Amino acid sequence: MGKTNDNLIVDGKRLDGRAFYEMRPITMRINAVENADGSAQVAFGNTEAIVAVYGPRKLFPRFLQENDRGIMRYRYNMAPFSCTDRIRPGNSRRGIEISKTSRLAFEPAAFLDDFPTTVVDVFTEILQADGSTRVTGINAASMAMAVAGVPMRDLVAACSVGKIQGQLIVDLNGIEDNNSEADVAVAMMPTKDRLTLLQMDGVLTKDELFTLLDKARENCMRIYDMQKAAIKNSFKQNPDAEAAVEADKGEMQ
Amino acid sequence: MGKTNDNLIVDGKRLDGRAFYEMRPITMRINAVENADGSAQVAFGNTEAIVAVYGPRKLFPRFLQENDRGIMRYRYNMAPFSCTDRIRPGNSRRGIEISKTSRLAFEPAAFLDDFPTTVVDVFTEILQADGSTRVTGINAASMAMAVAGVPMRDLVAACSVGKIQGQLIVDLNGIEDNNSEADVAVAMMPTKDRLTLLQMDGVLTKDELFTLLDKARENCMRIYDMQKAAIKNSFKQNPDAEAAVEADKGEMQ
Amino acid sequence: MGKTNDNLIVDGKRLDGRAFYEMRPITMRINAVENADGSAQVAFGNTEAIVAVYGPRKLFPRFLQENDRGIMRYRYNMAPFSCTDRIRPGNSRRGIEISKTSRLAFEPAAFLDDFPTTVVDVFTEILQADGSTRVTGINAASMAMAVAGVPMRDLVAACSVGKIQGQLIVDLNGIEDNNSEADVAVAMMPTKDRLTLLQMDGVLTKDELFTLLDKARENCMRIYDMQKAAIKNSFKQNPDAEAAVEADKGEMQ
Amino acid sequence: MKTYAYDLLINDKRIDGRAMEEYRKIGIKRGIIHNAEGSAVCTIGSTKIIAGVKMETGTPFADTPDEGNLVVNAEFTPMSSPDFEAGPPGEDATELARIVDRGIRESETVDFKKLCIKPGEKVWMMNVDLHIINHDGNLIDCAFLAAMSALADTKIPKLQDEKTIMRGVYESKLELRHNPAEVTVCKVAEKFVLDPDKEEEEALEAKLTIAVREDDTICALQKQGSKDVSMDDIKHMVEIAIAKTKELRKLLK
Amino acid sequence: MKTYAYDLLINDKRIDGRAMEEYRKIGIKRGIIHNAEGSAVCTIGSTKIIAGVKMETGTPFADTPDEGNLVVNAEFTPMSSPDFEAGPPGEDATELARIVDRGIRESETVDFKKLCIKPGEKVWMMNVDLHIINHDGNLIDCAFLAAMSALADTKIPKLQDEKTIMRGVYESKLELRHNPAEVTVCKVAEKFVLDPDKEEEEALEAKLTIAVREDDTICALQKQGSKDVSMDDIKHMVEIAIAKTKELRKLLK
Amino acid sequence: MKTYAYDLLINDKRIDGRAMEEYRKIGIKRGIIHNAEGSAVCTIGSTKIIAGVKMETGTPFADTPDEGNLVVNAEFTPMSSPDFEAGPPGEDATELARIVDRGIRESETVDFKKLCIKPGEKVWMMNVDLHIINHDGNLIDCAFLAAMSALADTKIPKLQDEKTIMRGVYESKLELRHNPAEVTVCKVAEKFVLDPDKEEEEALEAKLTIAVREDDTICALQKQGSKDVSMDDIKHMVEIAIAKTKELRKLLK
Repeated sequence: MGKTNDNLIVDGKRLDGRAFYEMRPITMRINAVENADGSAQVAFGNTEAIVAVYGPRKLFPRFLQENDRGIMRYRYNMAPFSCTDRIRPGNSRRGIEISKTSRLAFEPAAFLDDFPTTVVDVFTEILQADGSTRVTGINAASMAMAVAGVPMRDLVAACSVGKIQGQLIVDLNGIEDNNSEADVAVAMMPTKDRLTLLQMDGVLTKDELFTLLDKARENCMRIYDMQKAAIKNSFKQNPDAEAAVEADKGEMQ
Repeated sequence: MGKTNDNLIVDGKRLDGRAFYEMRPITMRINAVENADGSAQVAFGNTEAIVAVYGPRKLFPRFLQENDRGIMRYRYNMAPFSCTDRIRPGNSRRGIEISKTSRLAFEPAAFLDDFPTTVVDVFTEILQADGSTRVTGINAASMAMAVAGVPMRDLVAACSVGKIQGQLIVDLNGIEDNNSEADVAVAMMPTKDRLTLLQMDGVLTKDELFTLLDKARENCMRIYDMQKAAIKNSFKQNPDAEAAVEADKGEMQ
Repeated sequence: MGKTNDNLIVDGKRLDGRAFYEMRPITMRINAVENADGSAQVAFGNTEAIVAVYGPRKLFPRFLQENDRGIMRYRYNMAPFSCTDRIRPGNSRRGIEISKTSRLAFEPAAFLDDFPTTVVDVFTEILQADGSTRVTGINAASMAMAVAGVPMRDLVAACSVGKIQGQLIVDLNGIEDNNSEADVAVAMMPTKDRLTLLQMDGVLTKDELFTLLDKARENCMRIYDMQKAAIKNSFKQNPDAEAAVEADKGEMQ
Repeated sequence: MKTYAYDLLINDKRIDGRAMEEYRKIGIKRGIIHNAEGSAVCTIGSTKIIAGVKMETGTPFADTPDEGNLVVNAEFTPMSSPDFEAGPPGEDATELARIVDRGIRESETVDFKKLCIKPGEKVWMMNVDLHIINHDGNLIDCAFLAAMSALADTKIPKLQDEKTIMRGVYESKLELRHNPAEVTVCKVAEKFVLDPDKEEEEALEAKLTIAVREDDTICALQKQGSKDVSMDDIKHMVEIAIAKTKELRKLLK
Repeated sequence: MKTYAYDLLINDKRIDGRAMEEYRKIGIKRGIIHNAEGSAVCTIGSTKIIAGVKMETGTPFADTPDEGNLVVNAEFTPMSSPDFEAGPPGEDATELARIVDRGIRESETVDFKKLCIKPGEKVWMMNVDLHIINHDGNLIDCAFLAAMSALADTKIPKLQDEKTIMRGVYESKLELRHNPAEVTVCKVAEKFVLDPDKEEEEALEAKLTIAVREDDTICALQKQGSKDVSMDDIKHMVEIAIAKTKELRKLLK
Repeated sequence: MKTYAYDLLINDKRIDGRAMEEYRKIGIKRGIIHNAEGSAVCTIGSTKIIAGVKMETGTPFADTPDEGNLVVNAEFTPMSSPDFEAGPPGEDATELARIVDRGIRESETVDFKKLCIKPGEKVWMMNVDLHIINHDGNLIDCAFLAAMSALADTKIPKLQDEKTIMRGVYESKLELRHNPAEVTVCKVAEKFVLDPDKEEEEALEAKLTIAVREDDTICALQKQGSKDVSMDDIKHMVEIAIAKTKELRKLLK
């Protein structure tokens, strides 16, 4: 899954058979962590994230509280078995940066000012990593926050776009990510048409970048519709019944 | 002292000449650490532990205090020079676990509820390790707590039992421990006939286990008698005189 | 720059051409760190230290405060690129010891008792290391504290003296330090003729030591005069004008 | 604590109506993590733990030059309970990992000699990571089921030229020689109970985790909880465990 | 925050009278650290950062056996601001280091294949350490200028018998294939502004750091700040950066 | 501080009636730790320190390819004083270890060339661990006596095929070329005093630790304490130390 010299595009298709602007199969599930105030599990192909949200709840110890607003803490963490090589537990520089940019992707959306002295804790665990992990985590976090009842101006939807072997594409998987010419992560409040996260690595012309941003906007809107549907659906069901069923058939197909 | 293929039993005796149900020579001394509220030093053969107890004393910072009971903190630590290979200072997973199970070996015995907002600190240093270190430490800790005046329902006495090359034995030394088929650590309040610690590694049938537990009970009672005698003895002596003598002849024979 | 078998003295001169009792060229500059309450940059040849002082300022969290006096915190740190081999960021045992002895070099000089509940923070960064780094840092710290307005009985001046290949010398550079027979660091309040720091490594006879201490005293007095001149000079200039000029021509020639 | 759960338990009743020795619904699903050499999720009621096995190559220990090794790690992720915080494993997580480790190791389930690649030089290191997703009591039993299920799913990767691991291409399945299971028997007043949920756990007085092999031998014991037990209690708890592990073992087929 | 700086900025004015897209005075000086293989100090106004490059030898990654590597570290030294404390890099320092790293890496400025010493065995590791000396805003732009200037100053040391680095004796200059620059475009209300000082930074709502190569391609993006932006904002910010980097790039000649 | 101890000291009197330059009773016993290559316990009054030497093999430093090395570590165990807490060594423990290290190293007591196993590849690393058991003042002098006694007890293990250390089987005694001793001369008001207990230590103003070889050369100096001293004080303190070390040295025979 590291660097490769192989072709990433064969017969006009990507290695996993996708068209250039085709996302992987997406699954979304609400209520993945019973104890949490809100939780969700999202998979983009083999990339899978589970997110639990606790709060808004009173923040302790007291000297960490802000008197004029609530604060958000965001942990992005890769499970040790999520990657080809084992990830050693503990903070990595990459994890610290992604945790920060992910938190900032939600600060414009959440009405934290209304909850002084409180904290919203967002815990993201990447269970399986096959590219685009941070955006997968953000999509799950957005749903978990909504279910937890954190007031938001809009759901946040996120996706990746990029370029491989001269071709612009969407939703990079692991091997594409590791061998990409450019890799862009975008988060938006789709109905407001506002960006809350933008990170790019690689080399792109201005025009390529702008084309990709437009593709990202389209996909965020599609993801947003799926998020909404998943949340709505979950409220219809009897959650207790659902939990029993899940235990029966295993949690994670 | 690691794994060996050699016989551990020769001519019906263990390598150090002991019979199967024979403990090593045991020495016990009170007042090994002048500054402590209570202290003791115990050796089982070449395994030697020194324990100092401070408290019950007020616990700071205040937010650690419990209002309805006192708490106990227990540190089990191996001195860097105690083993064949040097032990690097700092917490090990093994040390964390033993500290926890040792603390739980005393919680049933100590009347901590009578001392709200206080702490009893128990510091165990293993000076020499030749098997059965945790039980040696517990025996010393029990005496140190008694001398410190921590009210207890009973002294706690501890010993190891196990199985080597098909034979049940008591008081495993280092090479026996590393090559045992089973290794059991037991702590008891002997006069109450109650167990407060039980840990087992290896493979035993139910009957073997129960036989060993009975052997452990016998030995704990013998150890208990020695603990009581050592404590009683120490109160008879003039502690100041004793300290002067000790400095003279070296501390640790 | 490590151990060498080469001669350190050639034709009665040291490798860098200096006489035995000759210090390297010394440069001193005030106001090297704009944000600080006081700061200075001092170079002894290729050894260069920058020091910023913050305070006296209220110390938080409150439980660290002393009610009858102010406290001083002193950090001696080597920049990662300061030595031949990269220094990994974080505390080293050497850094911890030097930070302590350097702090003690100032405690006799500063009137900390007049500022209860406050702290003076002294941050020393060694930018380039070519021997005698701790004394170079102390010289800069002394000036920075004076500029910050910390009341002092006297400036503290510091220097190194030592012995290479049988010859007593002053102001050891890196290769001399690493191959010295003895290395002595001295800090004084020169006008009071009082020592505040003394550290020695190596082997010296009593007479050699006393000779070197006299040499150190002479040099501290000379360094003291330079410190005073640099401070006086800085107050004459318009600091804003100076800053603009500096940005223009680069900071560090 | 004399809680509602306590009042029920001492009358042989449980919050959710189960029998005293009845487990909640258990769900196990293997092969859920694409990048792991083995994986499983286990749910007991709403307690949920994912186990992932990652195979790495390493150097054998000096006294076992022809044996691979096993490392069990546990992380109580902060998402799994409102009480947990991010950080290094505490004493409970450390103890859990070590109990699971011993149950696997001491039962001789894995033939470490089969994990040797080149004697004295290179062996397989199996990392079993236990990721606690939701904590609703009885973590140890759930973790052991997850770990054993993940091991049953584990494939040994092919090696390219004795150096590089060919991820995703496998040499063989990991062979398991035994089929141990762990049961934690809990005691409250004079009652014995299995599989407590989190509320019930707070009412417990003592616990004994017992690992039992398919031949009914005992291969690990660990007493927990802050109350003492009698020898008869221990014997009774062992009998319960031997009976119950027969049931649990069927789930591991 | 509606501060004085904010009131000025929304009226296209700045505290020090600069134009909205005007930088403060920039000073760059190379070759300032004797022991580093490359070094530079960069000042923007009173923001001051020293970059030092240390070359070490190491083992290449498995998937790029013929490539050297680059590690960028940043330390917000406690001297650089009254708000900082000593300790491991926080999320801001980590993010800064990673943004600078990406600007260098993704622009393909360094040909890592030229840093190979012996394929699969030994390569050059370049450590770029960013030492923040004084923080008065716009750290990222200043850090990138310092890093690029230090790289332009970097010489590759000679090796003695493929093992020992001959410090101070050089094989060649490090070759730079590109000349990227980073500009952080800031937004407050509907205004765009460059190079904010620390007071202005507190009034900002969003920032976008944009790395641009001399061929006007974009090679890294990172949105910061807790407010959202529109697609049109992004496009406008990119245009500003492309224009401005042309100016900054001249300083790197 | 003007305490009872202070009032006595300035009148040439001491709490326990000793003369100003008289040590408390000193006890030394070697060979007390079975698993260490060398060991000793030293008591001065009720101050008690155990030193253990563990020999390990390691790689030599690049600039001394044919020399072994020495590492001195000190741990102020939490048992040794009611004021200490468990954790990494603080500045006092670090300083103590480094002073003892220098006294041994700088006196050239150990011929590091004799610790070479294979030049450039393998050398002996001597770990001297100082375990403070009880702290009643004058730790440095006690630690140095313990360390030197442990070194005098040290045996170099045999090696099996240049790889494995044969623990418990020895090649030879460690040869000591010199017999240094350390004396810490303390000053309070204008009085000089040796071997203060803990109560007296709090009254002290300055301390100078002086290592002296049997040829009366000085091989390490370290000033401590927060008061300044005069040149004459230093000279007087050195004279006291030269005289006193003659006495202490007899204990090391």
